[in-house]
Amino acid sequence: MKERYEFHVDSLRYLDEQGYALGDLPEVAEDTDRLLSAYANMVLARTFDTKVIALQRTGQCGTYPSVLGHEVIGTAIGQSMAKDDVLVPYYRDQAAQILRGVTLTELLLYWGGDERGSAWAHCPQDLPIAVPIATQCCHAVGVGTAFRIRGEHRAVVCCLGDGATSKGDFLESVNLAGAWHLPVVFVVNNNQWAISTPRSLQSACETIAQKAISGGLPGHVVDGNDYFAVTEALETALDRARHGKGATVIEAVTYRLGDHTTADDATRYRSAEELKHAWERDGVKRMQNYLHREGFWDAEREQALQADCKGLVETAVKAYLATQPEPPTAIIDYLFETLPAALQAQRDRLVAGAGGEQ
Amino acid sequence: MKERYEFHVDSLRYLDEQGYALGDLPEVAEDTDRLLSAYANMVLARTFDTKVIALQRTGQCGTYPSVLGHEVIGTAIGQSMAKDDVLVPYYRDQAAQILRGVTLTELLLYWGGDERGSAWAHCPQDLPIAVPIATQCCHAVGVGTAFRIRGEHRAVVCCLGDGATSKGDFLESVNLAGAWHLPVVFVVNNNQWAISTPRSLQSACETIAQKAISGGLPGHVVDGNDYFAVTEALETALDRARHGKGATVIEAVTYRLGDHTTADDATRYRSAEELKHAWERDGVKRMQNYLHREGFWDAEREQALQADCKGLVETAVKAYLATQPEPPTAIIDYLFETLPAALQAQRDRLVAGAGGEQ
Amino acid sequence: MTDVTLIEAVNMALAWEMAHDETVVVLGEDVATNGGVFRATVGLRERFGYKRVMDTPLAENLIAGTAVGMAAQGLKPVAEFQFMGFIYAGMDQMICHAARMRNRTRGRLHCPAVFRAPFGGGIHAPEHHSESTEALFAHIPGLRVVIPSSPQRAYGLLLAAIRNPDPVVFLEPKRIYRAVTQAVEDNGEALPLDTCFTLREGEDVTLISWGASLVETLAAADQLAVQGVSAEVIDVATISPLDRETLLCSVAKTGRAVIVHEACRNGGVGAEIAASLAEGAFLDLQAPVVRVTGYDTVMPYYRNEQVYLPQVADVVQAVEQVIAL
Amino acid sequence: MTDVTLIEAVNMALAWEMAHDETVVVLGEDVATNGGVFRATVGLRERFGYKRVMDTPLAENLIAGTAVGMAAQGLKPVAEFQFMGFIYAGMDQMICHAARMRNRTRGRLHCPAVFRAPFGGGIHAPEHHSESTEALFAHIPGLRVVIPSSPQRAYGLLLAAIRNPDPVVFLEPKRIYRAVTQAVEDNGEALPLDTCFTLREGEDVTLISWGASLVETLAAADQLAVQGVSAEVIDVATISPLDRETLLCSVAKTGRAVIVHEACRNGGVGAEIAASLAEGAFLDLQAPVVRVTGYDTVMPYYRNEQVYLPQVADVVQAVEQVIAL
Ligand SMILES: Cc1ncc(C[n+]2csc(CCOP(=O)(O)OP(=O)(O)O)c2C)c(N)n1
Ligand SMILES: Cc1ncc(C[n+]2csc(CCOP(=O)(O)OP(=O)(O)O)c2C)c(N)n1
Ligand SMILES: [Mg+2]
Ligand SMILES: [Mg+2]
Repeated sequence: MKERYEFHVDSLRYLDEQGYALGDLPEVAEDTDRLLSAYANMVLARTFDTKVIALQRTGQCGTYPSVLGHEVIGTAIGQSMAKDDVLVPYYRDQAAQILRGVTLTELLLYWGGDERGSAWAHCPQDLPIAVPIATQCCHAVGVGTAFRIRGEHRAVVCCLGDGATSKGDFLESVNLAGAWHLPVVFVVNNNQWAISTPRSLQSACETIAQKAISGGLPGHVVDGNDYFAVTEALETALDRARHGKGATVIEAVTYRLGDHTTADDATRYRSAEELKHAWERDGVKRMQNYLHREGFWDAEREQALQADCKGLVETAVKAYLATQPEPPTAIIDYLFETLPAALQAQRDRLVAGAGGEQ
Repeated sequence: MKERYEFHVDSLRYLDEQGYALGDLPEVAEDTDRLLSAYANMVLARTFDTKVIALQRTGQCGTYPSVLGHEVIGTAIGQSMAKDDVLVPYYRDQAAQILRGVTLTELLLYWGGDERGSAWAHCPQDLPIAVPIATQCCHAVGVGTAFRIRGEHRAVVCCLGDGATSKGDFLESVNLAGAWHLPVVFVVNNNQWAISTPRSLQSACETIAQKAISGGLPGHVVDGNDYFAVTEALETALDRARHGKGATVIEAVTYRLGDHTTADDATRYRSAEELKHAWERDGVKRMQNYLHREGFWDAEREQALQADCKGLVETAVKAYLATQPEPPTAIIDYLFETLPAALQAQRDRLVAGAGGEQ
Repeated sequence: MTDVTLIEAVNMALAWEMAHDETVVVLGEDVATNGGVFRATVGLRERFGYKRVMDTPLAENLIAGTAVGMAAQGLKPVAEFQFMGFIYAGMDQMICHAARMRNRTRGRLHCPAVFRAPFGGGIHAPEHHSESTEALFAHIPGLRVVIPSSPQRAYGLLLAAIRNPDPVVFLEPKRIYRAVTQAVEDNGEALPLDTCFTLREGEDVTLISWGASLVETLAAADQLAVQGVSAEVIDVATISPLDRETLLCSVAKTGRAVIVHEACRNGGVGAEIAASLAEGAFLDLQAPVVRVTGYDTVMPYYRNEQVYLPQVADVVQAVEQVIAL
Repeated sequence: MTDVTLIEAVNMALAWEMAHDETVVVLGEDVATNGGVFRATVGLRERFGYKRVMDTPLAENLIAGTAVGMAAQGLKPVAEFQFMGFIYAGMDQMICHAARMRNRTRGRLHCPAVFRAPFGGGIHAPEHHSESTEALFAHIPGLRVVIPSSPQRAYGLLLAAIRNPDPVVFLEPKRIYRAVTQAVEDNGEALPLDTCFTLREGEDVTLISWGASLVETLAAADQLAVQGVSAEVIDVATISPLDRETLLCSVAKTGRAVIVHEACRNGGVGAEIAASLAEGAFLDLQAPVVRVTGYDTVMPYYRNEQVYLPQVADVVQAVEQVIAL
């Protein structure tokens, strides 16, 4: 027994709110292509977002959670991960998923109420979006365990929100990741709100990153609107993970600029002022400012990018709207690898076109 | 965002392994009566324990978890709590429960497979023993919330094992206790084992107390075989709780000197050496040594106490063995306040003496 | 007397009981400031204060367990789960503690908690928001499971649920949260939890259902009436403990029964009812008891949810089938 | 060919499959060093190493969820829950993820996990160690629920469960873990998961049961034989998806059925079977299908557990009753 045990959480920031460097930037700053494609992805995600919300408002898509304010985090995740790493996303990871290879049409199908929206062709090992909050954390440690068992140098990135960190699933998983020294990076998208519940009511902890301490893991706080900070923290954590040095918790601090979902009305519970203030820290604009100032960007390029993104989104929307629903039998055909005899009669009814079972 | 966030866990020890004071003792050391009744309770709990195990071995009691090695913690809890505080025990809190007013006969009934063993007459608000690990933590914060709502200056003591700290229930409750500033003291009985799972496999955290940090609570490590340390930590935490200053996590470090339960054989998974070493730190003996040395105790008193305890246990065992099982209808009569019509036919069958429902 | 929707009736009942019994408290995710994602608790926080209307951190197991602890202290917590799809983490506490507290302590402590959750499909919700797993709760001894199917019954049954000294799982069919309005007198009068409600009398067949499926069931009864078939329609309402008496009496009269529910067929509450009728009304039954239910599959995403949900035509067809025998 | 107990057969099946398929891994509380509190996994860790036999921290939700994650990576995890009374925290993961992974991803990922748990009463265990809630799992589409009732079936069914590409809840009746020994050939031969097993042929009545209750059911059949009643005895074994065919065929022959299970009656698996028979064999049945079950109450502590458990005499009496009709 020591007299005193000490713990800490450190934090990372490279850019100020206007996109000025606060000091030396990390290595990634040298990679202009990467920076440019990062920015392009942020804009694509945002363009997509606006469109889906419009589709929802006109009855062409279901309830949808906006990515607004989370583009930087997702983009940094998507870029930092290796192809054979595994992403364990939650429902606000559109920006990461696009980079993983999930198509915009697949995302639309998913939120449009079609299971084929999770049959991702390009990142077949990534876990599907987890709707029950925090449950995916357990999957992430399971995937990490599989890597450990097979001696593979792969990492898992597990995403969740600030609200999710109150749920046992996260804390149990953090503990296992520590105990079993698993190659997992937990990225907490701390956007200050869980629907209407503010961060302050969610927990009395000063930082969310400090929850890592409960499992003996390192925890870091980063500015989630600072591309360099998120990227640097991720690269370090992923490197640790892939080299058998264990798991990390990264708290990426940002703000949910939109409603919780299209079914929500955030004006009921938060002030316009707070929102306005948050917009001033917007990471996409900040990235643009940085690129501008460094001479990598200008109005013309911006216009071209916006047009490109609109085009990509339009194409995806068209494909989505043109997709016929699955046949009725699909509701039963994917339940088991082979249809049990007990379900044959029900399937016959579906073929015959009846609704409900009888 | 600060540059660095710092946290700590402090620790408390007053006695060395032989029961010599390491420095100034806390106030409670002046209260000789309290010290003597503490020691008496430890011996009573241990005497009871030996007897129940003997009963189990001869088929007169069911599976039973030994209190051996946990007498100091339980005794300090029982003494520090006010009558109108609420104890939320787990299954290894016999020493605390005796002081709360649970009779030895009730304890025997409980482990002897009779529900009346939880119908405690003398501490009617204490929660029953929780068998599903860690689930009681949620009850503790619920009780604490009731106190807060009603503005009562009462505290809750919630007990659990080291294994239990891996379970979401504990961590979720710690978080709520922090967020809602609840009058709860979590006492983790860290006896190094969860059945066959050693503390080292349970978590990579250096201390269990640091799990408090995840909920923004203070955490303390105390030597669980040091009556003064446990008492002092508890008194402080209870005082905080009762004065609206919030919750605390206390990790009391001890060792499970017996098998996990009478159904377990610990020689399968731990060494005789480790056990021998643990016996050297036994808190009951340590307390005796201290009292001896201070002149409050001698062989004669020890003999008298042992005889007293045996007598109390014998009386309780007699009462237990003489207790007839409840009538068959009891299995159904306490399910609801009033028997629903749907169960009347089943009750009639029970009255008629049939087994099973038909 | 105001015309209200089912969800407004839920709100009215909560408000009435909180005003008349200060031990009633409400907790859950987003129930306070936001008034609940479905607005069931809107206005309560303003009226009864933050101490009695509590936004919890995001943890269903904690919500259920905290309610158990509060209840042990004599409070009457009404805990909201945002959707039935998220209630499973809370089941451990409901099964192991809420349902057992009275029995375990031989009456020393008990658990007068209500666990509310919206359930069922048909509103184009994302996955996990549309299931109907009431059977899981109905099988747990010590729990009452109550499902209203109209504003009036939502009001009266919720009052009864809160007043009941034992735990009640109160499942709200969200498809009909706002489907109709009905005059509900805000007079604090509870309805009984130990009886089915006969919504329509008939001679030829007994249609048994609960929750949102009563919409299709009643529509089928209308259609059958046109065809000259007189259907009795029973809203089971409290699916556990089950009022078998009313069901058996009806079947003794009609000789035929069709059960309609949205949940999966295999092991649904319909199975218990069918088994009870087949056993208890063996000599009365002129045809097998038929179940019209959801399929034995995961509730499909919303594009195909109508494929899954029992339709009016399915009910009519089932009745035609049993009548033909 | 060795004579082994049911629990030894479980161990044999695990060892066989781990030896022949390196993707099979075992995890749970105390399964490695200690070999499991019932010794189901004894020796596995020594033989297959700590990477494939994992002692987990104490968290059932985590155990279930970790298994889902491993399974998504192509492993075949066999997760142990120490007692069924502690499985509830794991149900969220089983219901929301294990059962849905294949359907949700349209076959992209799946969940070839086995969730093992000992269940049932009769061994004088403390509270929470004696329940039978198999019906909760049987109602979940996407899960197979399998219950062996002899060493041979434990061996063959567990092999089948592990090899099955979809999640299986494998419930072991601990009352008969060591009740009998039986010759089991350790040849890696699995038994089918889609069929009931007819343990005894008969003409007058079909007795349907599973797990430990088959002890009383078979004893009742013996006793009935002496009385001149010929009972067919069927071990359902896979309670979901249910092999209704075998049951209906038997009842077509005997015209009478009695279902015996230890679980509570209300909403137990017996309800689904009774409902299916009453519907599918309506014209064959000469008497109502009767259920002999546990009471609708919390499993009593052990002093009164025999009061709760169905006895041989109860089964005999039920048969006499249906035969009399
Ligand atoms: C287990 C569970 N409970 C409740 C919900 C309903 N719900 C959906 S999102 C949400 C808030 C999540 O907040 P946070 O984790 O901070 O993520 P964010 O939406 O802010 O990105 C809730 C309560 C759910 N999906 N799952
Ligand atoms: C939820 C749950 N899982 C498993 C068990 C079986 N079990 C009983 S005691 C125990 C170990 C508990 O260890 P710990 O929390 O350290 O307490 P200790 O027994 O060492 O005092 C386990 C796994 C249980 N009772 N509840
Ligand atoms: Mg959030
Ligand atoms: Mg321990």
